[in-house]
Amino acid sequence: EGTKIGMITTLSGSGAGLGIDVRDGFMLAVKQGGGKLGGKAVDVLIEDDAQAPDKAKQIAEKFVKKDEVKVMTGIIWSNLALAVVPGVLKDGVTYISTNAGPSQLAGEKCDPGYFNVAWQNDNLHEGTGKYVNDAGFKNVFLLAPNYPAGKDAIAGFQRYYKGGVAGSLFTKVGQTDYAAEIAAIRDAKPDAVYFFLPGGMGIAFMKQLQQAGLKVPVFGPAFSFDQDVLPAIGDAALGVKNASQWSKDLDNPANKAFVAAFQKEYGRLPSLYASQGYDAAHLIGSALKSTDPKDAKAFQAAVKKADFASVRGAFVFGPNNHPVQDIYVREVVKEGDVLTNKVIGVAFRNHQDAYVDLCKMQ
Amino acid sequence: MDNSRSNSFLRSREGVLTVAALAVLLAAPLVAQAAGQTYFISLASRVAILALAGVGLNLALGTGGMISFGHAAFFGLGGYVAGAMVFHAQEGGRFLGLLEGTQQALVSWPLALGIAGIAALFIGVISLRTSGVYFIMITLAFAQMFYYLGLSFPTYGGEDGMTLYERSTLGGLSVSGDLPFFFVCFGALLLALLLCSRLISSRFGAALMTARQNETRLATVGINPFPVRLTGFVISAMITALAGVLLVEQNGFASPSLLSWHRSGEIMIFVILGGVGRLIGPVLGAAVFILLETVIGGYTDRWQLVLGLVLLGIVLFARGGLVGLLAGRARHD
Amino acid sequence: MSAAFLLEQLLNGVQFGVMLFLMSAGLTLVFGVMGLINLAHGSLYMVGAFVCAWVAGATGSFWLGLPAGLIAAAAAGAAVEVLVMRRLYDRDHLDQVLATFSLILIFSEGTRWIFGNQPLYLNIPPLLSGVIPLPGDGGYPLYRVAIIAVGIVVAIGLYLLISRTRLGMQIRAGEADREMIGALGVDIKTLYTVVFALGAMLAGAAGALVGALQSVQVGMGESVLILAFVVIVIGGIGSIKGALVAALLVGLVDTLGRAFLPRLLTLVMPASDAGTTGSALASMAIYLVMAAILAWRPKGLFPAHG
Amino acid sequence: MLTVSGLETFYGPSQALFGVDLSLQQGQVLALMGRNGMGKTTTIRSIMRLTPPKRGTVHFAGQDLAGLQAFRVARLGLGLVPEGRRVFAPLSVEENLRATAREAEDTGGWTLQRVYALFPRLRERAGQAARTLSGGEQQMLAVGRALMTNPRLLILDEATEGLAPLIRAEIWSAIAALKAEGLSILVVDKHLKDLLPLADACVVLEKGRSVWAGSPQTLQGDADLQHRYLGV
Amino acid sequence: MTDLLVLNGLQKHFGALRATDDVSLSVRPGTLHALIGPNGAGKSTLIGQIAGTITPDRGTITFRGEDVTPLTLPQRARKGLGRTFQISSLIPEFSALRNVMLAVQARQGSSFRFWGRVMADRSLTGPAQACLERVGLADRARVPVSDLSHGERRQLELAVALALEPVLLLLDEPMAGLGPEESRKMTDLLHTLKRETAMLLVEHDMDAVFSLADEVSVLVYGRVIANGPVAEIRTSAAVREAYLGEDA
Ligand SMILES: Nc1ncnc2c1ncn2[C@@H]1O[C@H](COP(=O)(O)OP(=O)(O)OP(=O)(O)O)[C@@H](O)[C@H]1O
Ligand SMILES: Nc1ncnc2c1ncn2[C@@H]1O[C@H](COP(=O)(O)OP(=O)(O)OP(=O)(O)O)[C@@H](O)[C@H]1O
Ligand SMILES: CC(C)C[C@H](N)C(=O)O
Ligand SMILES: [Mg+2]
Ligand SMILES: [Mg+2]
Repeated sequence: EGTKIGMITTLSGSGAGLGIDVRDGFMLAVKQGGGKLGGKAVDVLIEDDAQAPDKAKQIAEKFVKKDEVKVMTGIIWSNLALAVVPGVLKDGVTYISTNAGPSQLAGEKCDPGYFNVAWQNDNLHEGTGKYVNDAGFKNVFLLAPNYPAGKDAIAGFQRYYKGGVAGSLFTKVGQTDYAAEIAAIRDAKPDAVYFFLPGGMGIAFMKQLQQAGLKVPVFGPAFSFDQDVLPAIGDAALGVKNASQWSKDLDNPANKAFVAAFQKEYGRLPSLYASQGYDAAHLIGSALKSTDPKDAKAFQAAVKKADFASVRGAFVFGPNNHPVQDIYVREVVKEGDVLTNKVIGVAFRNHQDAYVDLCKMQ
Repeated sequence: MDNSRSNSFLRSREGVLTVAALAVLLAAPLVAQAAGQTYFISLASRVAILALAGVGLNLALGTGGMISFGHAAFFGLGGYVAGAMVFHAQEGGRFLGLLEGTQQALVSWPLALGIAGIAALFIGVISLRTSGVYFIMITLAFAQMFYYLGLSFPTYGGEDGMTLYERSTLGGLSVSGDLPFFFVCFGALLLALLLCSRLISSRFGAALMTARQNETRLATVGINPFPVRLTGFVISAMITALAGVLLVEQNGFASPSLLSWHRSGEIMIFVILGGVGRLIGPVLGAAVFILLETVIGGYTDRWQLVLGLVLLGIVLFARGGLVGLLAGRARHD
Repeated sequence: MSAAFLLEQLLNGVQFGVMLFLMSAGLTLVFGVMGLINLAHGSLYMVGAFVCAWVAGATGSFWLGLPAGLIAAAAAGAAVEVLVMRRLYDRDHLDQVLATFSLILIFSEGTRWIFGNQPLYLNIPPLLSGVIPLPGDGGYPLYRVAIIAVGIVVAIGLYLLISRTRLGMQIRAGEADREMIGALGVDIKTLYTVVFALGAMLAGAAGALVGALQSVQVGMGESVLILAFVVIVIGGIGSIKGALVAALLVGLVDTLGRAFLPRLLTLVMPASDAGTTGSALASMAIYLVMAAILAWRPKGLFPAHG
Repeated sequence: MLTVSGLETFYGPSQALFGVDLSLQQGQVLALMGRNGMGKTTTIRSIMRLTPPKRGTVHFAGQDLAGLQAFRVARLGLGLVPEGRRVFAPLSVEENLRATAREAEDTGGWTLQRVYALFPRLRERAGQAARTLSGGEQQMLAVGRALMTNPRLLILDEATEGLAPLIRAEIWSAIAALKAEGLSILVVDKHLKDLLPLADACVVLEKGRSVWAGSPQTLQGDADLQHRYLGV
Repeated sequence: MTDLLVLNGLQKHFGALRATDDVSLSVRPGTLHALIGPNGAGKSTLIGQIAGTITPDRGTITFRGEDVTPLTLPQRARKGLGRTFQISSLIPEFSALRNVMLAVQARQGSSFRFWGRVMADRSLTGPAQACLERVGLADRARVPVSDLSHGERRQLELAVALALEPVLLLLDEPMAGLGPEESRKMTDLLHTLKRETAMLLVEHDMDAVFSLADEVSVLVYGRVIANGPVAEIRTSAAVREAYLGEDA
């Protein structure tokens, strides 16, 4: 019987694509290790949170009390993370976030037991903001869902974008018709549009924008243009610039091996969510090599070293256990029939999130 | 039911089923405690809590024929108010700018029920003008308004919800342990069941049941159906609100998902699955649903498919839900 | 704010309304006329979209995908009627709720099983992919205009079918007294299967048409389902005319609310708050409207009975 | 034309018919009689296969009705005026008449115009929803609706219930006219005074059994029989 | 003694149809007043207006000297207007006894008691059982309505109305669907009831009407065309032509 790892992620409902990629990325690493991570046998318990906070909370409770899990990971959404993480930390669990990166957990509520292996929510928006600013746009229209991560997105973008705002709209979470917003964009005559709409929302928006015949440059974080949605958006996405900490074409051995193995195993290209799951597995493996999660202190110290070959290249944890890493600018291109992203530049080197100073854990 | 009849209820199949179901629910956590499986204690608490929500809805839906698709509003409102009191006790600030926070359940819980009751009164007065499917949908409309309100209420976290770091205390008693908290939930469920069973056999119950079956008849004998229904609706809402309070206390977390229409639907599914208008129906419904979800979810990713097939089988082949299956058709005097 | 902007938003409202109508028409038929609550109507919408997208993807032609989607939805509807609903006609509405809730679970997971987890790609056909110029320098997608046209044709056709034809009479008579219509020589079972399949086909049509605008993914039917119920209740259950009027009303309220409420609120509050409050209010708007209408007319705008 | 033998029918577990036999010749009027709750309606429901009998056979025009669904039975030419009217409440009067109408095989069948001529009151109310008709108007509609299917056998279950004396008389004369045209009719009615003169044969039910069959003259002449079986 | 019920110029239109056309009529205490007329004459519509289910367009209804036109159905019931329905309207899941108990409870005005058990409450069961006895249903008290025969339901309907101790009882076709024997029993029952409460009876069974009524009003096309003692109505040529035919 190996070390138990509890994975709570979204496997059903409209957000399932993200969770499935995280899971598949993670399990790919486990499989490559022959059921072991860092040379230690692991037993990954996977449960579907159906994107519902209280469901996630219940699963966490079961992992803690019934299965006595000491390491957890997998949550996609910030609101679920905020429901689950503080509670499990109290129970001595080490939590490795694969996707959700709410500002609270990077700042005031930071914790020695909480690590984010992806990014703080604002980071990719900051990256695009910097790029859009540097590219000289002066009048940008902003669009995001009306929920906290949406507001983080707008805030993150505007932290580095200093031009004017042609208008901003908060849409309903899960909205699928953006005709009214597109009309508003047309009416505002912006010189660019920045939007954060993960999953199906983004697909719908991009298609409708194109159908409306509105020719305006669009930008977004990688979430709006990654491998999970690109095929469904279609050619409407071609040429769009977005910021990401990872890309399929990043030139490092770990990444090359990952992309090839993922494609072989699952018959599709990996998304950034998959890369995050894969990295999380290796991060855990790196700490398991020498420690056991039952000794939380030692385990967390080992995790903090981030001593593994990340598919995004080198990165370190900052004082608040969030990555200090490069943020790239990518462009959507077509390789043969397949839409995918290509790195075209770097927005930030060794970028750190904006909340680190609020974290008392120095 | 007079006294001799209440004994005969206990001896009837439905009575035996009721006692047995409650006994199992009570025994499970004790066994779990002994076996060191504390997780099953919280599972049992959750069953008790959601059953309680169902018992509340069952009073409106089963007894009074008011098919509310908006009970999440009361569930969530109760939860949010109780949560907000704890939140303010921890983080300062005042509830609605008026009340200091408190961790004293004897203060915050009744407050939560009171506010939910007032909301139900308001929603009921408007909604009870309609009937049938119109009632279903107007109650949904009100619940949706509360949902979107919850989503955009920054003080309590909006979509993120709010995390509470400690449970309220009940008088001088701490209920932070799993077992004591279970007893609170179970006690609440028992009280609600007792209240409902007395209510059904009372004068008010007779009027409420008549309002469901034959409104004109009720009016013709000189009883105005409206206040009867409204009262039933408010009591029902307050019971469900208590369940919301308990769930928030158990999870240490309140978020708009408490208020979503999925929640209303889920509570309604418990009631229908268990057996509409049957006392123990919601308890069986909640228990079976949650167990199925947990058990099947543990075996396969496709748990929704299996759950769907099982539920479908139950509706098609068991008339009157689980209670109907196990104890036959309802008997009335 | 320009006139073109206003016109575009009005068209958006109408188009959204027409789409809701396609969805609601089947629901109101099955519900008002056959007395069945079918929560799985959204799943039939999803089936239409998935099959259309899949066939269009495989053949490269939307025009093959569309009929395939309609047929698949109708077939799924007929199967649901024969295997499940038929046993529930003389049951309580609540049993139907539970049964069709189970069907949602089955359909969603089944679709995921067959088509996988990723959203499918469905684009509008080249024939309809132009933009119609609007006054000013605005424009409006031809495809959305086509949806409006389809909706209006369906509305008229259905209205005539239900209110003018003998088939329509028999359907309505069956709702009033199922046993009696049988005793007078009408094969009500088959008739109901056909009606159910027709309702399913309309939902499938809505799904397929909308699939080209949005993402075709599991769960896409859920939010539309709730809106469709809102529509048929506002319109008066069983009334095709009511469904059309209510669908347009809901479409316009939702679209115009989203478009104008945040702006309006900037008049009374700081812009940052107006954005969030405005969009929260806009999400609530249709529910506010529904509650107000039902408080005023407890049986909807066009009560079918009485 | 209609032969029923050994009919036994159940409502769930409880048995309502214990053996009913009757037969009706082409062009005859058969009166089915008995007190409240003796099984008259159940016999009719069994013939129409609305409540399929457990045992016994029904033959209509030489065809065994076993295994048929109700709508198939109706299409063979059985027209039912049910107990309690059961008009289609939301439909208008005219729609009620048209919804289930079937063309007659030969000319001279029932049409809207003929039904309106029989019940002018219905013409006046043609566009009105059946739910808002008065009790008696609904009864006329139920009769008209059955006629519009152009049946070969008309079955009337308490068709004059709740009708004013004058209308009742009209219905009786209409039935007499139908009989004169050669239509076969099965009648259940409590107004023996009106019924017996019209009937060609009588069957009396008691507790789900046919206990007496004979001519109306015999029945009329036998006060004891009437008292014993019919409570008159 | 003043009249118990006075209708003054009542009108009710349904679209172009005048279902009740300027009806004035009064019922004296202690009498049984029959209302007859062809189908669709407006009898049920009139009963509905008196009971309070239908709002008249014009005119007033005075009951025991008080204008009750603006009162709701339950308010009128509490003032002593009881009614039975043309089609039985009972509570199917309840036993016969509980159906009557509800009426007793309503009369006591105590429907907001939440705890006490009704079946243990003698102030409810006693009077209810008595009412069942009066209509001859005493031994069927515990039988659910769904198991009662048609005739028994009509009797129960009457028992419920009696439990309200009405001052005036409105009866809409109580004989409908009853066989000859049951009709006779019902007539006998109404005979004994005549001693305690006034009644307004709508009925097409002329044997019953003529043996029970003290006074008869004839309604045709929403209008009262005749009004008077039984003997007078019976022989009136106008009534014969409009309603009775050769029947009486
Ligand atoms: N749906 C039913 N379920 C159970 N029992 C029934 C049902 N319908 C009728 N019965 C019973 O079957 C028996 C025969 O009833 P039926 O209606 O055939 O009598 P009937 O002769 O038509 O009486 P009536 O003159 O009152 O119409 C009665 O005892 C009745 O209680
Ligand atoms: N809601 C309504 N809308 C339209 N017309 C109506 C409505 N209710 C009743 N009517 C009409 O009013 C007239 C009177 O109906 P009512 O039921 O009072 O008759 P009645 O005298 O009781 O007849 P019966 O003896 O047949 O029961 C009828 O012609 C009927 O069709
Ligand atoms: C898809 C992600 C960008 C979601 C986001 N991290 C959230 O917290 O909800
Ligand atoms: Mg009968
Ligand atoms: Mg009448």
